[in-house]
Amino acid sequence: MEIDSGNTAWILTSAALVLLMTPGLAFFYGGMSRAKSVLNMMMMSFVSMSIVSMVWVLWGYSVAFGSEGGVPAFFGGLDVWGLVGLEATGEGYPDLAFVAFQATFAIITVALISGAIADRTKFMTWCVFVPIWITLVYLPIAHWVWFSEGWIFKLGALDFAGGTVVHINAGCAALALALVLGKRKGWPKEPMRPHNLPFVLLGAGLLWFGWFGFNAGSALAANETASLAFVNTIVATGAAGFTWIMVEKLRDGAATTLGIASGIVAGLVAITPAAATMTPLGALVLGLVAGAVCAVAVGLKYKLGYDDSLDVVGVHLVGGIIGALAIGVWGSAALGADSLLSDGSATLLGKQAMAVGATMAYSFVVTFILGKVLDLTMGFRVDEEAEVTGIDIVEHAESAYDLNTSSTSGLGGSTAAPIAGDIKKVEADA
Amino acid sequence: MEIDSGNTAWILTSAALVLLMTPGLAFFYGGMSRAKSVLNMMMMSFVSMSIVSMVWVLWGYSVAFGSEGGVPAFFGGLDVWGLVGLEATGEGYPDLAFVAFQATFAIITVALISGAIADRTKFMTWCVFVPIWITLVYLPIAHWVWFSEGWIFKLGALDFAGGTVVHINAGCAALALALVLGKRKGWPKEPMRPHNLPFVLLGAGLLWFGWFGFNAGSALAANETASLAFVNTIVATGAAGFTWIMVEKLRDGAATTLGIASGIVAGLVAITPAAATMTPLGALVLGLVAGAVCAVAVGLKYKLGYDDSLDVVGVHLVGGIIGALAIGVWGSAALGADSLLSDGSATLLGKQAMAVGATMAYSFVVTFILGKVLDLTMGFRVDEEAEVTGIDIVEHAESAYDLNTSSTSGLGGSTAAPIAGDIKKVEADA
Amino acid sequence: MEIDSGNTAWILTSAALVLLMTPGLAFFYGGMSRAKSVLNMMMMSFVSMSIVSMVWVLWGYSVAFGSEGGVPAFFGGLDVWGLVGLEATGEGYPDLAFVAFQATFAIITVALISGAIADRTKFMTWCVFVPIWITLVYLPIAHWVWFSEGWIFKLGALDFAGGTVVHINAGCAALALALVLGKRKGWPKEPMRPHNLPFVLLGAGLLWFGWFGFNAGSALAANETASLAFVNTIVATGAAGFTWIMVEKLRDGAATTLGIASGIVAGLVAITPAAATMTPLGALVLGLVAGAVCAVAVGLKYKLGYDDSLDVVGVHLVGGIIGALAIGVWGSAALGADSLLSDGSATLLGKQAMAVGATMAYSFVVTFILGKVLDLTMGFRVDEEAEVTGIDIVEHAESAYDLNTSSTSGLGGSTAAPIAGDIKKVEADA
Amino acid sequence: MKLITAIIKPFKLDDVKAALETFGVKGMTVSEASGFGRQKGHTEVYRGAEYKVDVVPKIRLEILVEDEDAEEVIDVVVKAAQTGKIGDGKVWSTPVETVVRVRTGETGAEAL
Amino acid sequence: MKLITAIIKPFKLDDVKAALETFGVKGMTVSEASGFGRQKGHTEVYRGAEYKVDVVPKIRLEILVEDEDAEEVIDVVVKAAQTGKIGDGKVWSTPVETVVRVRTGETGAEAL
Amino acid sequence: MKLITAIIKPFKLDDVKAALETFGVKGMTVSEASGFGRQKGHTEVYRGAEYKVDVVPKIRLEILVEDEDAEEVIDVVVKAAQTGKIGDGKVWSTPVETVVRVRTGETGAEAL
Ligand SMILES: Nc1ncnc2c1ncn2[C@@H]1O[C@H](COP(=O)(O)OP(=O)(O)O)[C@@H](O)[C@H]1O
Ligand SMILES: Nc1ncnc2c1ncn2[C@@H]1O[C@H](COP(=O)(O)OP(=O)(O)O)[C@@H](O)[C@H]1O
Ligand SMILES: Nc1ncnc2c1ncn2[C@@H]1O[C@H](COP(=O)(O)OP(=O)(O)O)[C@@H](O)[C@H]1O
Repeated sequence: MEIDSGNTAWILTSAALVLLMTPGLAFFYGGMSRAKSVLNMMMMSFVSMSIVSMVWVLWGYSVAFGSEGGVPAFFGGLDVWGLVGLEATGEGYPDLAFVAFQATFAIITVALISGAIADRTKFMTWCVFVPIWITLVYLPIAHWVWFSEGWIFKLGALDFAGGTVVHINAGCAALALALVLGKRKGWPKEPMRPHNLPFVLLGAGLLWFGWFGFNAGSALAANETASLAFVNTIVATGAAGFTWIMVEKLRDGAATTLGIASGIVAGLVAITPAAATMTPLGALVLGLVAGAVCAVAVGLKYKLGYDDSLDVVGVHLVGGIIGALAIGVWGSAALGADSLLSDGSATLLGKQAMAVGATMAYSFVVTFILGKVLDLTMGFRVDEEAEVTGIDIVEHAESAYDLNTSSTSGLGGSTAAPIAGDIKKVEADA
Repeated sequence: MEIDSGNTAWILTSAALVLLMTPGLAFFYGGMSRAKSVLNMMMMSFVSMSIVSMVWVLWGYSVAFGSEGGVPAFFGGLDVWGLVGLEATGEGYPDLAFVAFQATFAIITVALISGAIADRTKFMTWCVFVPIWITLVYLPIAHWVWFSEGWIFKLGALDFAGGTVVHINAGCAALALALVLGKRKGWPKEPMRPHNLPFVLLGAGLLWFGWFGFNAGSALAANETASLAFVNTIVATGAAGFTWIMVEKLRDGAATTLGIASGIVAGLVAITPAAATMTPLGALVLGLVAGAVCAVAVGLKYKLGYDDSLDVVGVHLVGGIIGALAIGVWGSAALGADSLLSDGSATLLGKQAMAVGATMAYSFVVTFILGKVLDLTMGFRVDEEAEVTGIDIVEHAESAYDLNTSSTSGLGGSTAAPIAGDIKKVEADA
Repeated sequence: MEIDSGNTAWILTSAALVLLMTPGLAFFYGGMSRAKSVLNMMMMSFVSMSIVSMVWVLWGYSVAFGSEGGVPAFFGGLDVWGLVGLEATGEGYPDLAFVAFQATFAIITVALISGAIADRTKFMTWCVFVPIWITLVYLPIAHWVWFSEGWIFKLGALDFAGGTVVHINAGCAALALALVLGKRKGWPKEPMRPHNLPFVLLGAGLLWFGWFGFNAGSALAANETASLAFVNTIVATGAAGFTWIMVEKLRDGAATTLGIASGIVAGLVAITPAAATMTPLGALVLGLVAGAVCAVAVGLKYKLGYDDSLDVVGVHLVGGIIGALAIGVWGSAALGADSLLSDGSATLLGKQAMAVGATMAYSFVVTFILGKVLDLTMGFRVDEEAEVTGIDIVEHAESAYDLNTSSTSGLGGSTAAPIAGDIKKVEADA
Repeated sequence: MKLITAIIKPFKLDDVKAALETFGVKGMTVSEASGFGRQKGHTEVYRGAEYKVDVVPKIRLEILVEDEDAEEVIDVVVKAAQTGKIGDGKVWSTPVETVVRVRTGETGAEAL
Repeated sequence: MKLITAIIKPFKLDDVKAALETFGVKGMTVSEASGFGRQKGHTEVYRGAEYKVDVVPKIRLEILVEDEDAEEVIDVVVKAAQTGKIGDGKVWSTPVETVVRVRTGETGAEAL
Repeated sequence: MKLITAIIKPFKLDDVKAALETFGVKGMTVSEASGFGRQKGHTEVYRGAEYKVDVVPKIRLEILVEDEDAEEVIDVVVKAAQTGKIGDGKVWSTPVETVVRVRTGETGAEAL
């Protein structure tokens, strides 16, 4: 097939959109952090962009999508490492467009995990975790689900834009790391409320915007499928935002901005696997369900006692499962989902459940072991004093804000001179 | 006509851009609010995204663009409710791409209104207002102007991208609600200055960015018309930002960031209807005029005594009228606008005035009645104590910022433990 | 060649992306400023958008790309001033799409300069500087490098997306203005730390996002070249962000958010000229080099004693030079760069050095003279009292934040009534 | 010399300031504070978890006055700040030994 | 009447507040402050330049008490705020001449 | 024991701090304040409406000193904070009855 400029334009646009999701996520998570740990939170997202972009070019794409040298059902080989010798797939768009698009998925997936371990993560350990996790967890799962020889692909489970690969995977990994690192000092007794809710909304807005690339871009063409995925990404998201705040209004007496932002993300997560296999009405229902269920699910951590700080489990894992299973329940047969309601058969639902289960098990186990190993070797968590003082100052030698307008006032400000060169980090003293 | 992937890519990209305008608007408005009511302001935008997306899929698209079952000159029927049975229009792009693109217009229009009623709106009443207003006011006007059988369309008035449907409409509705809700306590004596001007600039930047989708996307093709609209959306906007701050410099002695942000929006509003019917030079002049006139127009409210808090009237209504009439005065005949200056005839100008007048009258009257009914039944305004305390805490049980970096300090912070379950809203005490 | 809708869609999308870079820059720079001068910093970017958009339509495009009436090797004439009489170039996209795309480049280039003169620039003088600088410096250099008859174009130096025209040019002009305006009071003794690091990250994120338009859009088609440029814009950027923070970690003991944000921009700058003439592996290496070198280069100002406040020289000039020369060293012959390593010849490297040198010399000299003239006539710098008080209040009669949530508290707030009309600027008293 | 310190509700600052000016007080120093006392705070909700914010924002005024004005100034502040609802605040006075105006070095009543 | 002023480490506020409540103190006023003293600040790094931030965030408490309670209240605060590390802060008391409750105009012990 | 309280211009804080250190003062507590007085505020403009901001940002210093040092410390502060322009601020001293160092429980001069 010749290269189609329209499809290529759409894939490149989508890749840019998905790349923007990670800064968006940095604001979504950063805004929810406390003022003393916002930079650490945002850095985990930004450094994921840095590290994964290199991994992807060096060996990531090859292991996920390379067709030779690996074990076809489970992972690819190193035949196109460094993107050397990439050959045209003949899909109507340049291979490198697909490489770019997929790179942005890998980036956001690992960044999503960081929300579970807010306020307490050693930055250098995170920097080591990222490339290993991508290699051991993300690349194989992406291969299973999206590569034409991958076992889940062949099984026939449907995941249009990454519900299993991205969200269920990240959600399970997040749970694993939350358990490895343990609860924050003071959690859940001490209130840890969002320091900047407009930032949370900024993040939600950018995520929604970028997600059009994620979902509609996954059609890899500017066509009917992309348009359907686009409409579904509007309506499921809107619906989930709405039910989340309605649950809040009924339960807590007030509809919150954190609630609508969270509901928006829950809707986006849920529609991800289903974006092209549901009618808009089906997507609307999916959004309504996902918003309500996730609004309740984020309370689980208080019951079960794990400190998934910013609710990666409650939103991405739960939302991802809802979306994956919903395809099997009310997906549209006309769109290729022979679901319970449209086809009367539970076969697809079973396959969906199997894909979900396998992803969950693999992601959780491997991440937990990796996390433990890193914790025992490098240490994955800062010491208590750093946690109390604030991880930004201790790990990054910075504080997020200095809003004092008095020129050289020492309030929240610094008073000594800058010393270029000969610089050493000084430990802060609470 | 076969589906053109390039045009489809452009429409989908444009739809994503226009969707981003609403979060952009949330920041534009939110930054202008006071720190105690920023969340309420932003929520009104975000919940519009939630609600209108559902309305659009359920019946909105059908009533605005459905060709059967309605009264062709005034509104469509319910023939494609739920987007079921949508048929290809054969325009070279998938119908669902058009559905998505139009959905984002409906969302932003109702969100625009919220700027007039800052700091005092009951959130649940707003949630009820939105779907009714979309149904009674937006859908019919969109049908009049853009549907091929709509009476304004047939009249021959020109509105390329929504000057009447979106801006004049929102501006009039804003005035109506400002009158229904009344002045804020302390207005205009008490200063109510923007709490976060960088957010206002962020909003203006995102609006400009998204507006390329709004205007150039309205060509529904990636072609010469889209390119012209794009250039005009650069130059009119830039020019309006410039004259606004020059008016300020001359009148007040200082060019402000609020001024340039407002001027940018005024320019975007004015060029909206005219984006494809003016040469770039004509657009430049239009921007110069719109920036200067709107800079003066925002002062009207102090003279006339209505509390249009964030100047929806002065910017969107006035800017929209300028743009609509300018087409009739110096639109380009070569581009289809037989205007006074290029054609010597006032016919088009008359039609433009008629379209403007009809939209204003309809929007104002229906919105005013709807607002009054809601005010008398549910109440549209919070009580005075909530207004003084801050609507964020009272209506949303949240405060926007907690910038304190001391771990558990009670300053601007909270000190008690989170209580999961068994939760009730507690009224704040000033 | 007929107009290709896919390529047009990509150019328009890219133009929108590049336009967003300037607000992004406003946040990147604004976040680094102190709280008392953030608005002035952001205004310099926003007013550049206003002014350059008008200049571009009126005479800018004509002087840069007009084919008649000028001196072909050095600058174009006024044959298409006002974009009147623009003729189809037959390149497969509408001319106006190219006009729009190029307008956004001119805007960001001049805005980049402002980072060198933070906290002390008279706003009105900046407003005069912008159009003159664009005319005298930017338009000629753009013509040399990108117009088919321009002398650097004919020389055969390679600059894919604007390394010389935009970054080296802006970096040199920044150095010139930093020298003209002189050091800030208290620099370098007094600490002048970023007031809002999340804003810096927001800026970096938006810049990266927009830069896909800048680099991949410069292919002026949605094709293989664009896809290569896109992948390179991911990987070089990621790599540079990474090495910058690794330098910091080794040297200072902590990886900072300002570091990763700066590294991201350094990587983007370096890959700009080389985006289509390097393999992804070559781009990765370029990113690693650029990040590390720029991380060190930003310390130069302390040694040499010029107050390039936000490091335009260290990032854009140094990064731009690295990118331009790297093409000559390890560019890919298969992609048209007969570099030292791939071709064994230093010819291309010599041409690259000549292009860099000519741009530097011209930009520095003309900007310095222009700056001096403006300084002697209008004054380019505010007085010391304004600098101490804060330039936002003095130049713009605004302050960036009012985060106080108490209704009419006078703290950081204002207490008197708004006075419409009859308004004069009052000087602030420290 | 006395130092009158007052803790008041933020939205009463303007009224108190006006009343003091009318009385003839020429200056004062104001700062933000948080109060605990009989007045209850409010509740915030984050993802279904409820937080009790038990601090209430207050404004703290410091007014240096001559001994003979102290009582009256206290009175003026109390009257202007009163709403009659819980949380109106406290006013107290403490003895001051020296006051200096930095600009001139003047001391005592001259310094006010 | 005495005014007890205490400068403490921010993360000790909750403990101090709890201890005072247990003791029977019904109200207090809290504000943010910055301390200089023996305790060192921290260092921040911006683009390779190191800045020494020598101020340390502190919390400032003001507690009005009856004369006879002053000593004990000081004791309660000192005990609750103590970590034994440098920078724990200071507590001092000053004489107060009048206290008025704004809401009611009550004075003296009634006003607390 | 005396408590010296000083209201100064923010940009003078560094100078005052340095002068106090030279004199031998080992610690102090600083907070942000807003001043009203002879010094005028500035004007801000929003959409053509002008707002008079009549508060002026100030810094508030509290320095505990031994009785015999009080006068000199006042002097040091006044000298270091003086610009001679309106709004330089005030310095005053009040008697302190007890001072305790939280870390050790030491009182009196030992506590400083
Ligand atoms: N013992 C105290 N010492 C210092 N400040 C106090 C004391 N008691 C109350 N306050 C301050 O006075 C404010 C009002 O007190 P509160 O008990 O709420 O109401 P009221 O004074 O009307 O009885 C408190 O928020 C606090 O700032
Ligand atoms: N002379 C003083 N006057 C006022 N406040 C002081 C004085 N000395 C110390 N402080 C306050 O007490 C805090 C703790 O003092 P510091 O000397 O650091 O430790 P410590 O009290 O444990 O010896 C300081 O941060 C400052 O706020
Ligand atoms: N009576 C007062 N009580 C408390 N603080 C005062 C009083 N008068 C002035 N101040 C403080 O001193 C500052 C400077 O006073 P001002 O009258 O402006 O100038 P100056 O002291 O130079 O005459 C004020 O901003 C305010 O903070």
